[in-house]
Amino acid sequence: MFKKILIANRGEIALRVICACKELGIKTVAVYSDADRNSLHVRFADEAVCIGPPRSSESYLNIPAVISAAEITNTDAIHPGYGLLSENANFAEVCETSDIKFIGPPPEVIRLMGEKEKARQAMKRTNVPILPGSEGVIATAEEAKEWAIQIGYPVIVKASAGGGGRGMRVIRAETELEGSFNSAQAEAAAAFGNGNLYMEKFIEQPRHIEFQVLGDLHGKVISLGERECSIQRRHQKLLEESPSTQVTEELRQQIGKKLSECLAQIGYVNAGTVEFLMDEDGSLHFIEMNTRIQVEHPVTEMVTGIDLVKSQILLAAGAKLGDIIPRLDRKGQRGHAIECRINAEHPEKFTPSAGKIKTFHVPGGLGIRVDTAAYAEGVIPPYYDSLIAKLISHGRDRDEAIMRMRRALEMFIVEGIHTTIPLHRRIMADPDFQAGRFDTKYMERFLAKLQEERVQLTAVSA
Amino acid sequence: MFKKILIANRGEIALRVICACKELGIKTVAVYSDADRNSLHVRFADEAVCIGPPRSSESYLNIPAVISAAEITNTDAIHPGYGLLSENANFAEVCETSDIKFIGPPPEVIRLMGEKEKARQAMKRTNVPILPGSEGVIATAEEAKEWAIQIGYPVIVKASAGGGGRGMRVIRAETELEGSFNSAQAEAAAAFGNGNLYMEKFIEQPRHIEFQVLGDLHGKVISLGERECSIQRRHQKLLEESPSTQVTEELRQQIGKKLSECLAQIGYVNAGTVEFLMDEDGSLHFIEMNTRIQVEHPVTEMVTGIDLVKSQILLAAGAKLGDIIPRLDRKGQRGHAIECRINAEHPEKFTPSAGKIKTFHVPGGLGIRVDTAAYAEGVIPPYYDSLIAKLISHGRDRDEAIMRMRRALEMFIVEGIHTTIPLHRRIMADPDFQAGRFDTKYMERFLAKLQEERVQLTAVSA
Amino acid sequence: MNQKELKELIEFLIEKDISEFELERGDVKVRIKRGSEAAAAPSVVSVMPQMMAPAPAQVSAAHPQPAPAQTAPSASAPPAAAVVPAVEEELHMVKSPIVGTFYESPAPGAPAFVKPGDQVQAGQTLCIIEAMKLMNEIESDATGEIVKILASNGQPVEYGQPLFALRARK
Amino acid sequence: MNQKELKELIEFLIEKDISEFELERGDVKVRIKRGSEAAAAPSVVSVMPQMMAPAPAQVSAAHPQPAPAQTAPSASAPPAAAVVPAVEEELHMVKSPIVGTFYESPAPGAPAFVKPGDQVQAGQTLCIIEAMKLMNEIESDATGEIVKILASNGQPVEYGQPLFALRARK
Repeated sequence: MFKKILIANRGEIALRVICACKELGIKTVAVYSDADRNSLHVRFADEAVCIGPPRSSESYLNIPAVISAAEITNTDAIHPGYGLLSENANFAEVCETSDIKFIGPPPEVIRLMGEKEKARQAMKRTNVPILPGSEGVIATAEEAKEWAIQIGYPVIVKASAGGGGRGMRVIRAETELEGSFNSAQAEAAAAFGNGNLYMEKFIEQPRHIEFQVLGDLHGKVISLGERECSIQRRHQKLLEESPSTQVTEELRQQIGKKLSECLAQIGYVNAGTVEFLMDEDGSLHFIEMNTRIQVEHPVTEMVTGIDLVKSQILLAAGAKLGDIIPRLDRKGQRGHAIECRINAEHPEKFTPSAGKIKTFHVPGGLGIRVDTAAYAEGVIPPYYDSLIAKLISHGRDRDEAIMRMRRALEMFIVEGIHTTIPLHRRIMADPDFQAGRFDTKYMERFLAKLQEERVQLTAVSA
Repeated sequence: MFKKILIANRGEIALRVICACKELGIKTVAVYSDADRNSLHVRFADEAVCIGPPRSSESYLNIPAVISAAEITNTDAIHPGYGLLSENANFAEVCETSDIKFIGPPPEVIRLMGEKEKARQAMKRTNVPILPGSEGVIATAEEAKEWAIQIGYPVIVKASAGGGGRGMRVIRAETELEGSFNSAQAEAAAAFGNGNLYMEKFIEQPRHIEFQVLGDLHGKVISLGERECSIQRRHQKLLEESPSTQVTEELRQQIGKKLSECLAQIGYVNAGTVEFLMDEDGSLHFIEMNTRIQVEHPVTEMVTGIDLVKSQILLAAGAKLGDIIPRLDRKGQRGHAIECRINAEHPEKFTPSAGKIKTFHVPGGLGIRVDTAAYAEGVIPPYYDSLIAKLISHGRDRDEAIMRMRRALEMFIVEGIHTTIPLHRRIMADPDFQAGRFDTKYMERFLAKLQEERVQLTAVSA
Repeated sequence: MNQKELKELIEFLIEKDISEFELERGDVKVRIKRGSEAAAAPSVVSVMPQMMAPAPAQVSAAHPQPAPAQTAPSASAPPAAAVVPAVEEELHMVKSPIVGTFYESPAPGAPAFVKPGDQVQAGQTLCIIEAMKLMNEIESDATGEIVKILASNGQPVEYGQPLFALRARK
Repeated sequence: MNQKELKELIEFLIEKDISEFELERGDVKVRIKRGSEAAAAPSVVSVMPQMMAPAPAQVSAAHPQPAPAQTAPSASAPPAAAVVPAVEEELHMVKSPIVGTFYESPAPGAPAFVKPGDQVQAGQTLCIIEAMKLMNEIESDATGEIVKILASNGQPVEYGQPLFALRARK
């Protein structure tokens, strides 16, 4: 087992990894930028190394600085968290050559899954359902036109190397095709240094459903069921839950089995998440895989009782899945879990809200979990992402989880900065959300509805 | 279902009940003394009524004030929490005559269980094992001598109306009997206005094990397994866990079954706890029953997944056990849970430490639950008991629960007042505790050991 | 404001034991906080107590308000005070010694025990508070003139809630 | 307000035990907060930052200390500062621009680049920091006299850690 792990991250996920290490009796090294000197991950680690100025590119993304910090502290392994260097195959490689264990899949698997089209083809070969789409990269608008006819409009083109919505265009008719294709290509080239595009069938009202997997170093991969992450705004997830109201036990088993086979073949190791879109008929279509722990991993932990971050560490150290995950826990999820992402943002305008937290009162009690690195009198720096806390509720069923989340949101008090807490309170009170009637366009409709209500209120009071 | 519930309590348990009500969509009324004006239970209730000055006897124990508060707020039901009025049969009666539902057993059952000797006889009649002891009250030292011969030394005499160690004497030989008996009788008379004593076999190294029960208004009572509460100091529990390492599934089922029968016969309703001593042979002997929710109820909640306070409310409203507790949850506890009571006390001298809290940082993350009404800049008044927070860890097994508790205790930071956090850190690190080697005398030995270590350290450094 | 004025101001503040002072001229805005922490009634208060401010409907509002979902950093005055009108002169408050329902007269339809302007003696009955079906006569704890009745007939009152404002005679 | 006025003002504020003071001239805006809390200097600050103090062993302590179980309200100085000796005069600090291992000489056994008392030029190599098997020469960013070497040979250093104290020549 590792004696000491360096956490190449910050915020709540750094603290999450520190918790897992402490519970395994492993020493921890925090790295931090000048802006994070007073952070909790620095406070609670056994050692801490300042690796650079506030900007991520000069600190948390600075591979030599991170590796040097690991070397001078005699670290055995590095946990990359999510974001930052977590899906950087180059970083995983440097770790390997520096004799430091990277807690994640091997670099070549990270690289394979990082190229969307290759990942699609890998999935397709083992019969994981993928969206109807182009095979390989599309070079020209002409070629794209042919594919579109074959797939059927509407279609969507995406950047092979992409993410976050860039290099992406929905095309509903042939007349739009050439213009959209060319601008997507240009955008992709600018954003990722790679203009490669591929095409997929476009689903008008998809649900975003993803499967959590774990793989050991002995060729075994298991699925731990799904998470529903359809509540998004501009491709940013706001709220996740498990299980999905739309996934039957049969579908869960079927997809889980296919994923286990496919990923074992690919040589997948450690934790990962396979993302699907669900179409209006309830069928799942693979879109991409994230080769790291996910922000929303807690909902899976709550319903399976499995500590995913501890599992990551144990698997990286060579443990067998059969030894660390009792057969009992593998089937039969228990209850329902919901996670609300509490961001330091204005709850209506979504503008970031950095600054000093004056009051920070977290809710507690039965079925409530809070993952956070924020604290009263602490400062949210403007340099990093706006997630400051994850509020997770667990109940015997979805209704109980919702009621519990509602009371926890009422009791979660943050003063000094804006947060998305009021937004989540409104979502939880929404009959459509409560009935499970949503898809990835939900937030657009929901925000429009809120806006309309405000307008009407103003009209009434005028 | 009730529309509005008044919580006749303060501190964390008042907040606990408020959480349960919110999750059931029931309005809440807090009552508070002048000293608790800025308390969280006042803050988070829908309504709040000041019922008197700081001293409990003039506020929280003032039955007319509590009932009046219920009347002026049109409350349907009162939840008494633990302590204070929770086992006051008279209060339950006044509620009844005022047409307010008392959330607990009927007054006559509270009264029956409040008289220890009657409770013992009731249990004995239905074959719940009780300690060998006198039948009924012992009037004179002569009579006591005969009982002692029959039971066999060592024996213990206890006050029928008592509790908290008063009117209690261990007698190891006939020579001590007369003096001890008479002084116990005098003490009992002074403390409880009732000098009645009874005698029991004395167990030198008992473990304190208690069973959680729930009864509905339709004649059904179930057992939800046991809690081990042997870590006590002067009869005050410090730390509880579930399950007990000493209770086999067979014993759990056997005792559970007998309790269900016995309590159904008695007409027991709502939540209750049946306390046993376990002797050196692993046999359980009934000692007394608490007719209310217990401080340590969360450990049972964590391993059963059942919300006991919600259940109390639903049962008081007439729900059937079969409807609110799925059969699935009744058997097979899940994992292991530990609760540490965080008291505002000096961790070595145990002197109360009231005052203003400067820093209050609670730990979070997977498997950690905190029940508290304390907060940064809040004041712990000197008038009430010293419990300020309950830290609960849940893990797949006892080892995981212990490691999780250790990391949570490391991350629990309270400044401004003394707390028992450092004491719990030491207990968690103790090999005897870790191995489950303890009984109700554990703390005496543990504190003596700590003292010895300190002396040695001083000697070395001298 | 020049240097000299400023110094004078500060000295004045010290003399008057003002612990915090704010001023904005544009459209005026003053904020004054008295006494060191001693009087510090709601002083440091700002950290959490803001949050602690009595958000829930106090009993005086027997018509319960919506659940306190909002983090209202509402008035930091103690709950009961909410009922008290701004008092210019120092009046003596006769407070409720018990929780119950306030009645101004001995029986429905009967005249009120007292009305504003009345002179009352310490020990004189001012009102009745019903608690648990019992009618409790509440006596004045001071001698003087009734200035204002702060509770209304049939209204629920809590412990310590001011019922009458009295101009006490010394 | 000129330098002199400002100094006077500050002295006056100290004398009068004013802990906070704000002023805006455009349309006036004053804010004054008096002492008492002064002693509690970082008063409201004390809430968490105390707890935030660098409990974990900083990298400079390569021999890791026991886990920071204690809630040590330890010194609130920034981590690196722990290494810096009390400085009476104002010295210039040459700080480490990278994380790595500090070497005072170009090769094992070779004489140190500099020693206390040496005069150095801006741009002159002062030491080597090894990071990822690469030897990085660290140059002085000021001209002056080396007063003290704050890192020792072979010791790990973090970003921003002071390496040399220099009496800078103007």
